[in-house]
Amino acid sequence: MSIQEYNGGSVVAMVGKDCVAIACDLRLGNQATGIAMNFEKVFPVNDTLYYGLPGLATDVYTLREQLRFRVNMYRMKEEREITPETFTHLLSSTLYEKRFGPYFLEPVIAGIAPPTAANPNPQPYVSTLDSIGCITTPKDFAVAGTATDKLYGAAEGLWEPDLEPEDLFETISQTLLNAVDRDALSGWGAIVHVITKDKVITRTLRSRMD
Amino acid sequence: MDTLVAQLAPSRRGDEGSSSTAEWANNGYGNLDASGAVAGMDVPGVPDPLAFLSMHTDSMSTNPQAKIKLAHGTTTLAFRFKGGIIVAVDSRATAGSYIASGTVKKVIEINPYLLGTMAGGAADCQYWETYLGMQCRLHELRNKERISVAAASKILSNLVYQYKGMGLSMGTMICGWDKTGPALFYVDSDGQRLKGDLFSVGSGSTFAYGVLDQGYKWDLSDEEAQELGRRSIVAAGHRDAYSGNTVNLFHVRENGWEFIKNYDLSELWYEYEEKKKADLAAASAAAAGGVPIDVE
Amino acid sequence: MSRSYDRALTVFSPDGHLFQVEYALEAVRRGTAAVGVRGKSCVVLGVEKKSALQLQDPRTVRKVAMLDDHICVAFAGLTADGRILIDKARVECQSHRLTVEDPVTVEYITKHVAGIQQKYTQSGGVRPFGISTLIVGFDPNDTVPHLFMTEPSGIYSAWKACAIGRASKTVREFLEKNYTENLDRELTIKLAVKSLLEVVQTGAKNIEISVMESYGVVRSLEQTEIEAIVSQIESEKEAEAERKRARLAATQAGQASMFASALSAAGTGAATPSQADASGATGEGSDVQ
Amino acid sequence: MECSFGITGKDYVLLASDMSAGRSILQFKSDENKIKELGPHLAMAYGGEPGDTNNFADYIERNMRLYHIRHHHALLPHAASSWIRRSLADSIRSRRPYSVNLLLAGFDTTDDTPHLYWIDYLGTKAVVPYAAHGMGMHVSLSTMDKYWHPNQDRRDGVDVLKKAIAEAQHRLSIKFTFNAIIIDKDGIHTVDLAAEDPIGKIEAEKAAKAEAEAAAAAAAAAPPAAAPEASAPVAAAA
Amino acid sequence: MARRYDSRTTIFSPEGRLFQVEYAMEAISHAGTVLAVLSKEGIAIAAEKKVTGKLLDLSLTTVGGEGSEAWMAGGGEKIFLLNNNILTGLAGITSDANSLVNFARNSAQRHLYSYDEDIPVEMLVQRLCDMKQGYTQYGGLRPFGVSLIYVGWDPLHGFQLYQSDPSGNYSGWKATCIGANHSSAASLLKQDYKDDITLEEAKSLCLKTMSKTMDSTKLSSEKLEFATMTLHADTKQPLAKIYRPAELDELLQQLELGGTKEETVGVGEGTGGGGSGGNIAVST
Repeated sequence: MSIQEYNGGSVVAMVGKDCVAIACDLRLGNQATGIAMNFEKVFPVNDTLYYGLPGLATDVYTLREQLRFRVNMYRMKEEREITPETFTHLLSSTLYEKRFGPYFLEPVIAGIAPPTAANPNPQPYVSTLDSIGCITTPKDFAVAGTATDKLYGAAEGLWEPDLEPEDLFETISQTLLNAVDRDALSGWGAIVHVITKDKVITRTLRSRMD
Repeated sequence: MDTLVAQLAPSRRGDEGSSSTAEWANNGYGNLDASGAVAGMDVPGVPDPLAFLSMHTDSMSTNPQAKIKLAHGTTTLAFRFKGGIIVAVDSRATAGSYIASGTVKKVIEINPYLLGTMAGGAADCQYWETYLGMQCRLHELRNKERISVAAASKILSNLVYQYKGMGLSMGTMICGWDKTGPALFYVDSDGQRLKGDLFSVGSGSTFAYGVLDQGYKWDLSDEEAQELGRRSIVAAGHRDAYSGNTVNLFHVRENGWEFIKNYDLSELWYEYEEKKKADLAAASAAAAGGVPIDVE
Repeated sequence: MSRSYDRALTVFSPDGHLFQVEYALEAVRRGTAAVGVRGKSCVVLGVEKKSALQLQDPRTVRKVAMLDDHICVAFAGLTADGRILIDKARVECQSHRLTVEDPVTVEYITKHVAGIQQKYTQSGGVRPFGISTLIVGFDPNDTVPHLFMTEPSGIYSAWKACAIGRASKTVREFLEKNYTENLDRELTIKLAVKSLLEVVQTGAKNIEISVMESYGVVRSLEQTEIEAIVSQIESEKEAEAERKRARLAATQAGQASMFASALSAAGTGAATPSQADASGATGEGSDVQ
Repeated sequence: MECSFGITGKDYVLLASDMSAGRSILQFKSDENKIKELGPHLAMAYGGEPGDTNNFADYIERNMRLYHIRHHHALLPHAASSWIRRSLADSIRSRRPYSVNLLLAGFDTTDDTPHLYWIDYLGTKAVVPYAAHGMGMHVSLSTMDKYWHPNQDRRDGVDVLKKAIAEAQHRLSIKFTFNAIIIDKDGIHTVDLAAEDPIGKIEAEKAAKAEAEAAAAAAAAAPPAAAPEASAPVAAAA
Repeated sequence: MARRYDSRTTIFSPEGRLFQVEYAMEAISHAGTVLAVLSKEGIAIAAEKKVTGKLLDLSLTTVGGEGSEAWMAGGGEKIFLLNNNILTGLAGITSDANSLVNFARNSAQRHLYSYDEDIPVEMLVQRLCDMKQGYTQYGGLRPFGVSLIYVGWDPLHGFQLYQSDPSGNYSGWKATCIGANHSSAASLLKQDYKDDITLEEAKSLCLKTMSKTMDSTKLSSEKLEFATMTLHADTKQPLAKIYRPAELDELLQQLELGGTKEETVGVGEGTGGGGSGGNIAVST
């Protein structure tokens, strides 16, 4: 078992029509033994930007707290909210700082930038990084965690372009649930956030508990 | 006597030369010799088969990075009580963290009176317990009576002991009803064989024990016993990543075993949680005001 | 210019004074008074509390502080300096326990505090701490109470009874006159209160008393308790004055009878306790306690 | 070779730990207290690499005490869990990491809630209603799964704990003795697991103490010097 | 030569006084007044703004906001959010103030990083004062020319109100005032403050005292900044609200203290990026 699989857990994010969704399972394991079924791996940055950190749980806490520090300082100094693109690069450089002793995490980011004069109609945004900060920005969906393989399979089959929020919710939920049902180290409940320009819909899913 | 041993003993290290196609032609399909013993198990032609096996497979759990991941991870349990024997198992097979199957049959029906459970290498269990069934049938034909559970388990134990140190992996419980009543034996690939009242085997066994031990007594009713078996497998399936999916429940009685049912493990878990909540609400309602009485 | 001047703010003057240290002591003298009195088996810290203003939260006015379970400190001088110094001492108390398991002894932590104060009289670019401290407590596994004082210079010393802060000279003189060995608990507290009353005119409401009775047992007295002691002291004084007046009257009567011609007003107004510097006018700036 | 349990209830949290100390197969001691009190309403049960355990526990204890004496109040359980977790997370990426697992239990006096945290040597933290470390994790978690329910009272909590301990003693080849504490709004009390009714014992002690205090207060009220409890800031010593 | 002068900034006078600190306080007694009033339901804080010039362009700054918006409402010059649960009002040298605000925000975030909780109010005050003290003791530094009023909430002591000065001293209050005319304001507060004051009364007392203290007869958002610290009705978490100019004028009108609208030029209403989300992103 690799260190990235030590605690288990998975995250998936998907692009929709003027919306994005991000979801994670809730299991925290100690290798094969389940410890907690309330371990969220997706966190809000602000009202229209969330990110997920599947991987080693100790690093989930550490990186999350570090990012919260940096984002808060950014917000106070810049007097505006951070955009998904900027946040991705902030996360990337934060990860690369640990190039020779990396955090064992594969972050996934999902959000929509607030509209500005220069960019009045910002597009939904999903990106993912490897453990030392290499960014990829897929147009459709991003997956990470112990159920990566299974998530790819499910997402390739279920995702389609321009899904409305409710349809996107259905798609990402089915993708996650079916994928974690084939993964021994993910599951024990799931939570989904669908982010639109003016609100976030958060729902917990009933999933298999074995 | 030596000849008998020679016949029974499997060829070690394949030093008789590889099992040639000629042999196949002579003996038909299968690898049994005329006496019914295993004629020749192929063993890789390397100095140390065990090292070879653990280099390429994860059967020993010493090398989790091995490319060939054998199906493993299990919770099985069986216990004796006044009404017979309860056998309960999960149905998950994993290869690495991948759940390869959720519908594995981990109870092997050796014959209408004997059950064997499966933990460890799936193939090892399947093959040797099927083989055991054959031996039991032969015994029955030769001796005109059913083989005792003790004897059957001893046969299995002797068989796998021959291969000790070569990487066989199995932990099984042989359950049945013979002249002595309900009988339960634990047999594993180390050659260990134990008679007992209550066993659980597999990666989730410790969790199953956690429920089983606290609820077990000899005088359980049939329903209570079945529920205890079910509840224990659910406990293990919940906590252990490598166990789960469904519960298969068997009950061995004097006239043979009976398959009770296949349950979805996750559904059961939710049911137990609901029941806990309902009990709590009832308890607090009772504490609050007892049974409400209609007043007119 | 010689660079040594840049590095140390506190340097010898040609006639051998360390002026900054002496001036720091002035800051202490401008602070509110604090006394410590050692009894037979207890030690008492008494401090003058600046009366909290009507809208002030009394919780945030702290002049007596715990350094560890068994050590208590009071200070006089610049409040902010006091806070910093106490913090450093607290860290040392816990570090000491962590490294050698035992709690610090009273003398050890006194030495440590004094050491820090000394460093600030000699190091580059810093002024001395403008505070004196009274450190009291019990050593672990011991029943002997201890009382130490430290000064801005880094000097520390052990005392039976001691005072710092404004009018400390007066209070010390009072203590010298009235201290007796082996005081019990009640008398120790009483002496502390009495000596503070030398400088605190406003009575119980501006006095705070902490009593350490044994290792790790500290209590600060309730306002009502202090009031009770103060009124007791006052009634005693009253009685004493009454006796004196009576004696005086008797003497005068005797004298009068002896000398018909009056030698009036000769001995009236028996020595009142020396009124301390009651100005209390702390400079508008640096807040001192 | 260790085993510890934590269980929360309606208004309390229970903590139990085995008392063995040794090296490999040898047991030096069977009465070592491996539960450390970190504040008036905070304690942890710890285990792991011998040497690391006590050093780490002392380090945490002193820092908690320093925080308390500096800021006139103890860290709340959540904040303490965060700080302790960070210590371990920093340590795991240091030259010589502490190899210590712990269960942190506390009672938050600001909102009257019990808290339990499962923390391992990597700095993993789980917020859980009940938990186990060491061997107990494998054999007794399912026991607690079955018998624990939310809002249970103290006696039910102790029953669950006894079942979990019984299971560990039944299934593990090493024989353990256990000590236990309970934390509630009044602070930390030791639980005598051998007693018929450990909670009754604690309640009786509490009642006796309250009575003695009331009597003392009544006695003190008569003479002028009343003596209720010490007031701030000196109360820090209490 | 110059260095020698520098390093002698904070030394004792023969009477044991720190003149630099006293001078710094002197500077503050001319600064715009800051005044705060504590109630059981929350705290109100008001600050006098010195209008520097008619042509000052404020169109790019966002002034005011509630909850997480308050983070980005630094367009004001007197009242700032230091952390989710703490607001400050400053009197003194603006550049010193900015540096202190930055330090405070950093300290608060460091606490959040270590303890995953909002920093307790007194602790932040103490952090800041420890630094201020350092600037009175170490050579080569002059004291900060800033006094601060802090209003905040934490679970340990509920709503709290503190003030601190250049010496590094701080104290807790029910109602207090710094800056110009602070002594007359303080005596007004002493007269009118009741212990069971409500938040509405506190707001009113705060602004009324302010209007008496300030020279001008009519108050308006041009001369005043105003904020409250309360608890969110649902979450019971601290909620900072820095009043937008329009909101403040409305309040002033209600209290009949002025607030007549002049033609406001380009004072932004904020970027309006979904404000109902609360404080989630900022802490806990």
